[in-house]
Amino acid sequence: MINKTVADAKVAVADVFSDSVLMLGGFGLSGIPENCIQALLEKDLSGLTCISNNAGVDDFGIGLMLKKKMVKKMISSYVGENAEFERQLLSGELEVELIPQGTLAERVRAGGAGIPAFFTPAGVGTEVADGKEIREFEGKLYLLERWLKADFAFVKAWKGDTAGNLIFKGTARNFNPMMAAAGRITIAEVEELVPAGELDPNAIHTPGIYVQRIFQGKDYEKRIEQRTVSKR
Amino acid sequence: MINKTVADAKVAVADVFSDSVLMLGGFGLSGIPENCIQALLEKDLSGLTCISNNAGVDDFGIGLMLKKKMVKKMISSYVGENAEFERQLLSGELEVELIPQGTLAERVRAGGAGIPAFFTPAGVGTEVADGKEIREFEGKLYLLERWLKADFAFVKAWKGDTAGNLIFKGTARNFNPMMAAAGRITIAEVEELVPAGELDPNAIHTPGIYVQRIFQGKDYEKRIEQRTVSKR
Amino acid sequence: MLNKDQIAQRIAKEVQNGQYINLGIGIPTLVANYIPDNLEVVLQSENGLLGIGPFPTEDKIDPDLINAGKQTITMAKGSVLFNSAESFAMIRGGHVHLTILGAMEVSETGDIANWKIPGKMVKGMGGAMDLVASAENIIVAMQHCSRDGKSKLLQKCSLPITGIRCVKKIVTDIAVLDILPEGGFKLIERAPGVSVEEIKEKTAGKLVVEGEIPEMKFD
Amino acid sequence: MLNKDQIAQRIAKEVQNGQYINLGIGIPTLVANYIPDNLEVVLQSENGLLGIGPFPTEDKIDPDLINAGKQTITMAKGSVLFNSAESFAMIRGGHVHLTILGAMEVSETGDIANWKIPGKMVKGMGGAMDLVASAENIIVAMQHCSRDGKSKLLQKCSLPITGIRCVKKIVTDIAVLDILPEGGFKLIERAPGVSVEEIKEKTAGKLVVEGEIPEMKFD
Repeated sequence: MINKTVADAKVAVADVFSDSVLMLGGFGLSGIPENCIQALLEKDLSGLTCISNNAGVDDFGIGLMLKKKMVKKMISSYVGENAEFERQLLSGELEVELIPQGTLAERVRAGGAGIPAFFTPAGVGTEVADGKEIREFEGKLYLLERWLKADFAFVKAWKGDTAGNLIFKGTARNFNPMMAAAGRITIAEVEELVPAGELDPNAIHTPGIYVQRIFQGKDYEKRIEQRTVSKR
Repeated sequence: MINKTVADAKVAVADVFSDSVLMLGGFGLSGIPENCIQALLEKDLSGLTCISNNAGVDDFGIGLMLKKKMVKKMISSYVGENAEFERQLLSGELEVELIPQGTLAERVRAGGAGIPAFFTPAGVGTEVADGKEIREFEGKLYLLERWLKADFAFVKAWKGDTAGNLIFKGTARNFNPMMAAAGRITIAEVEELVPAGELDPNAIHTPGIYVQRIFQGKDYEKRIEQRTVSKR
Repeated sequence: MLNKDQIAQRIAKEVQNGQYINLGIGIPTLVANYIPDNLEVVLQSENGLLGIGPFPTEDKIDPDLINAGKQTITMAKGSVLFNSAESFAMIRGGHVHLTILGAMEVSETGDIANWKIPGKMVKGMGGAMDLVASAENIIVAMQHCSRDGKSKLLQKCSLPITGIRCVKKIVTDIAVLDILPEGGFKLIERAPGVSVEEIKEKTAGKLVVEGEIPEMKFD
Repeated sequence: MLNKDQIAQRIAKEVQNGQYINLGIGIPTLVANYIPDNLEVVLQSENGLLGIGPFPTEDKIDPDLINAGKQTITMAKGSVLFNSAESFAMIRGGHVHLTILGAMEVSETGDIANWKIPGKMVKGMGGAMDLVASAENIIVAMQHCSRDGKSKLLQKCSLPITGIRCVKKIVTDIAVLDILPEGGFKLIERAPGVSVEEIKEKTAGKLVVEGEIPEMKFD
């Protein structure tokens, strides 16, 4: 089986270039590629377009890339609480494209699956529909939406093997599998890297064909945004 | 968790009606809903439209439904070797719509996912494109294809739980997961039915939300079409 | 006038056995607390889980297990995990039976506005537009009026729309109302001690009152 | 003239390290036998497997594990199973590097016909139309002429088309030819003992011959 292992995050992101289009997995701060983001921060990059459901928080995740002014444009469904984000947006330094979450997921899925466009009901009658083709099917209105692809996709999995096969954990799966398929170069960081053949072929979430580079990450912080507990 | 268990195949198919649209999982004879097909054969049905990648063989699978003249129309990608099928097709008793396999898979997926139409490159420049909208995206031509849905979807899984969650085995997965999502009523037969909570939530292929009825099948024949062995 | 918990409690009465339900952030999340134990329902979290359990005890917290509001959660027995495309395939494909969400405004034709206030920082629509465009049955939990006393049940929404002709029922702090297919808020129930007159005054859109309007009952 | 195994053997030389490959039914399936051991490649079966292993021994036969030709197979180390939608997502999305398939006819512009003969029973296109419409690199394995001696390398296909402008290379029993971007079969190699003259005679479409044409070499 093809071995896609690279030494670490630094090696994995070595050829990421300014003005490129990136996808970053995760929902909130859950399942984000922490190691790759750190390695990107250490490079001299600017003008990036980042496709990610959220934009991190002021001091973690994509928020750190915003602070370093590496990002020209965010494509997200919810940009949450992030003061620096807000400042850059209001000052015009940052461009933001907001997309319904399901449309975002499906556009990324379409990018990986070779579907250049599809119809979805989300956004009909709203400003999301502005300039888009609207068509009726079986009595209901739908918008035509286009695929999304990226120069580099960064995903974070729980376990992976040297062939690039990935298994995610809990709700940290979220956008990661679709982004893995939609990146021209997909870089996977995993908590545990095992030799090809050690993962159950029937339980793999992302087939290795979508992954060009894989490495075992370290020092995962896995920050929690809303720590909510019950007493019993 | 909602309990979707029914006693057996006979109960599961009780309300299937003539002239309805059925989806049947499987690739060749692998992963076909053997018990449900048997139960359908024992009902007095006619005028069915069957959506299935293949049409069985003369004496097994959907071939048996053809022999009983229950089927008005087959929607498939490959109808293979089946003498009775050929006879009915040539005599005009049976209508056949042939669809590229990937387009079939995606149309069924679209039916379950609420995507009424999408663009695909398969079939451009061929008779499959006749009468279909063709559009260029990024220099390449694509066809507009519509979703497929069914009144009843019949799927066969390896393991299932009472909440309808399913795990398939090997390449017997094939069309089953998409069809489970595209049926108004989806009936799952499984080799092993376990209480909800016994399957690993992270390893389930079909979420129970798509399944309306589930039962433990019996006497699986699992016929092999091309028994191919190596000596060593 | 109902408090937030009472609104949630009233909405819980609409839940039926066997339903798959998506609960939005805010009051809708509270609905889970009032679903009767004898009903088997499954709660969806659109970030990739069917079968939300209670919040975890301190020792069970898992950063890899959160809901759409980014709160730490647990999984119910028989739950299943999946990716975001599959999650919205479920929603868009009409497999989720009931969606409960908050709103800033609802129009008498069932349009909803709940994602954007012009001039304020826009945070994004998240999954709201997919949910309202797809769900067969949408119940809105909201205050009948804004803090400065203006009705939020309007002839036409003034804020940017999240979805059109989608809301089926509204539970506010003073009333339960259905959206009529032909347009109009049909008054179904009054909050204890609230008069029909008061509801009329506080509803800017077309209010339809037929016969005696009962008071809500809480067990 | 090459036999089927030799055609497969010649095609195997086109395989590069690290490729994901889809092999069609017939001669293409034989290519797997000639891929050098030092190359790491992964074979896709479009019914839901990446990592096809050798055929099973009698005791290892599993009816739940077949290839797209419905033959019983085994799984290679590091393989992964998936459903048909995911499988064709891979194909359509351009993730499979090399597709090798048979053909009844190929045109000088790279059109391929391999699924239907008018007047004969139609069995269906299976995954062929998806594969040819999607793959970046398609190699066709075929006989240069039909049994009655007619060329199958034509100016324009006479049979119903499977896909247009998609074939990149053809390996026949007498020659290796590239399809030129501007149209035309460019002769690359001759089968041992076959003359350029013979290839010219047997090619109905535009044949481009430049310089000396080497004989194929087999190790």
